[in-house]
Amino acid sequence: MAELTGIYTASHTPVMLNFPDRIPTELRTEIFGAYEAMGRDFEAGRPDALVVLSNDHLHNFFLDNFPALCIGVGESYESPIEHWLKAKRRVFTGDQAFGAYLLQEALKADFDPAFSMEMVLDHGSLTPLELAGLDPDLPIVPILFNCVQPPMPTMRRCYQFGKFLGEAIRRYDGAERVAILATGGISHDIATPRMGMVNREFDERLLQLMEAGDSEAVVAYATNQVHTAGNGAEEIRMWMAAMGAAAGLPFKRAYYRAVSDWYTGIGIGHFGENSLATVGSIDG
Amino acid sequence: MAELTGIYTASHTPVMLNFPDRIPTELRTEIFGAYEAMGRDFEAGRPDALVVLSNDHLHNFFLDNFPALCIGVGESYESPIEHWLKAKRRVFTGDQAFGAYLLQEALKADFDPAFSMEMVLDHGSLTPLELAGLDPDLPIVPILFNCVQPPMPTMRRCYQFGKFLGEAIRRYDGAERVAILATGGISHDIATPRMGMVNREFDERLLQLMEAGDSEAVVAYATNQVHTAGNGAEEIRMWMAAMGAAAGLPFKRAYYRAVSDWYTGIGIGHFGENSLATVGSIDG
Amino acid sequence: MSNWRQMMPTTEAYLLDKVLYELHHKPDDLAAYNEDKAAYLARFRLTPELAEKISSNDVAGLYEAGVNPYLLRAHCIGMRIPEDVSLAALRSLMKEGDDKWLN
Amino acid sequence: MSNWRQMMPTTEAYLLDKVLYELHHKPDDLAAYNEDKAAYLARFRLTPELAEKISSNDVAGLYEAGVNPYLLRAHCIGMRIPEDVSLAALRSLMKEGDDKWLN
Ligand SMILES: [Fe+3]
Ligand SMILES: [Fe+3]
Repeated sequence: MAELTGIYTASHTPVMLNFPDRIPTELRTEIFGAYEAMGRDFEAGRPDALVVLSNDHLHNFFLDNFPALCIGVGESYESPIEHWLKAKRRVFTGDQAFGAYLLQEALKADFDPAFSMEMVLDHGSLTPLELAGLDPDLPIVPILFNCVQPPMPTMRRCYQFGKFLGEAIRRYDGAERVAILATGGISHDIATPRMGMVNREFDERLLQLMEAGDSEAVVAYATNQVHTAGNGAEEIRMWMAAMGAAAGLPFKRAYYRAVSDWYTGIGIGHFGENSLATVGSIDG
Repeated sequence: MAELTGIYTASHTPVMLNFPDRIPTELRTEIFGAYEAMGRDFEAGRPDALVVLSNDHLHNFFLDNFPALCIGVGESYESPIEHWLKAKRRVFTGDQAFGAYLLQEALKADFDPAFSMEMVLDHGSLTPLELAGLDPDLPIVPILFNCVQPPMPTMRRCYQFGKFLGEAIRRYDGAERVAILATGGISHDIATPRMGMVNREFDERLLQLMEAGDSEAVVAYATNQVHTAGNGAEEIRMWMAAMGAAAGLPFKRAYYRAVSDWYTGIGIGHFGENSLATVGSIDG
Repeated sequence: MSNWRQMMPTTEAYLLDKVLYELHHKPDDLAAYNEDKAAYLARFRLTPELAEKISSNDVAGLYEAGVNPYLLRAHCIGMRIPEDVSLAALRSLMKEGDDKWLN
Repeated sequence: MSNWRQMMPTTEAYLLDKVLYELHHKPDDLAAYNEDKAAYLARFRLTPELAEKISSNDVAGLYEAGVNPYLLRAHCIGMRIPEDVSLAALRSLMKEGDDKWLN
């Protein structure tokens, strides 16, 4: 029986690493500080293992075999895969037994995930882990959702998968303390005419609904309004999954700014009784 | 609203094409005749499109991204992919719109299939189509189930997917007449100490249960006994899906022989009111 | 506007996607492309019009053809197309109303 | 007996699988392997013991190491290992009771 030490949600973008100087130093310091604060909170829970919910940005997966869901069961994961990403190479330790357990339980529970014994993680997983300053030797299970190429799993389905995941983790005997990091979103556009715009109203409403704790309302809002928030906002599928795994734990935003010059509404949040201090504000 | 013109189940094996002479001419003629009879029955239904339920034998998919289910949405499919298969190269026409419809409906219905816009089909799809002498220009949608590398989707899940599939096909507006060919099994072992043995009792019991029409009993038998029938028997997942799609239509075996020198229990069957004449027998 | 040009990729978009994918994931492809773009693109089943969209860095044209946006974005970065050039190309396709939440 | 040696592949099995997969699916690999097996196998992160299982066509050893049976079977055919040789190697691993439905 594992305890969930914390369920975190955080945006990711390669721009943070590739073009840090596109935003003022003060703002950058504030944002990086918010990720570090998440990392310190995360480490205070002393997890033995981390489940990373993220998405592949067409590096491991291509349209000849694109999974809706893919569970990592590798022994280790190199990162990054992008030859153009300004990040130092890392090797994450994989928790193969935990990944195998989640995969087998998911199939029994009528989910149809693909599995992968070898992936090279992209900025989607790397950026938040790097900025949060997490111990690189903490064993991880990456679970990747298709948010990048229609047709994609529904928001509701991702929420359901998260519910399954939370239950399966709590039943797991192989670890004592497990954390979840869900990364992606919030409002942003990648390579569309809207790129560089951020729909902060969408982000604010989503965060409010999540804080209000009505999961059905969150899923409905995400489903019906995501098209107003950009193709990058499709990544809130991982936030839906985190909410499912949280199984009613309260959500609290820790950070939000609409950062146009980084093309993204940058949000960090947390499900649980203990608290990440809230920094930043909607009118940043 | 499409009509299902026929739902067929048939074994496949590369040995049929690679080592035809390992069995006596008379037996080979009988077996090939049974596939041709299936093909004639199939064509009598005049389908506009064919959904092929099969499995990839680690050609398109590898353990770095292995899908539980994968729906083909390609414009065409070359075949075969095996450099060692003695078959002439063919290009199957893909029904891209139909594949896209089934994929999108599956995601809405809480299945999590991968999709592929480019696959080279292997003997699993090619052999039965070739032996049945089907029109190579009949547009197809291949749907591939993982039956070859644990962990795999459950028998029950494959049955449920078939139920979804039958309903989605019947609702489809883009074709008038659709056939399903499910291929794989029955008892055989690939590259294990049992290779070359056929568990004809398993096959007989499975066929009897299918003919008796109790789907729950079939799924339970398949789930609990498949380990007695060889790793190749895991391919009856496609028979489970065909049974789900048949939605209660009666099943009738058309052919069965345990063919040790081709390493396989070769079965052909059909769901529907009209009839394929039964040839061959269990004590062949 | 929709988040996506195509809810199911066309074969044309798929073929473009395949070039952009292989270019940035196969070990020697980017160097081969930079050395001789026409020769590299001839490996693929592209029409001359589609090949031209890639070789001329026609970011707007690739977007309109339905290329996956992440492949397009990675290609822009990987080919070192200046950010303001690729952004301006995309922005040129903005339709009235699309910019209602510009900030 | 179970249909499978491993209900979840070990990393060792994965590494062997990767060699067998690439050998028969990448365009030049089979020729390179046939020309110089040791040099080809050195491309992979295999222990000498694992590499030896492949280069010596140790069908029984590969089976016991948990190699995917379809990759093993395709390798036997692709390498033209005689059918009776590969069958005999596998059959040598038969345990009492496994043959109860031999026919
Ligand atoms: Fe992303
Ligand atoms: Fe097969």
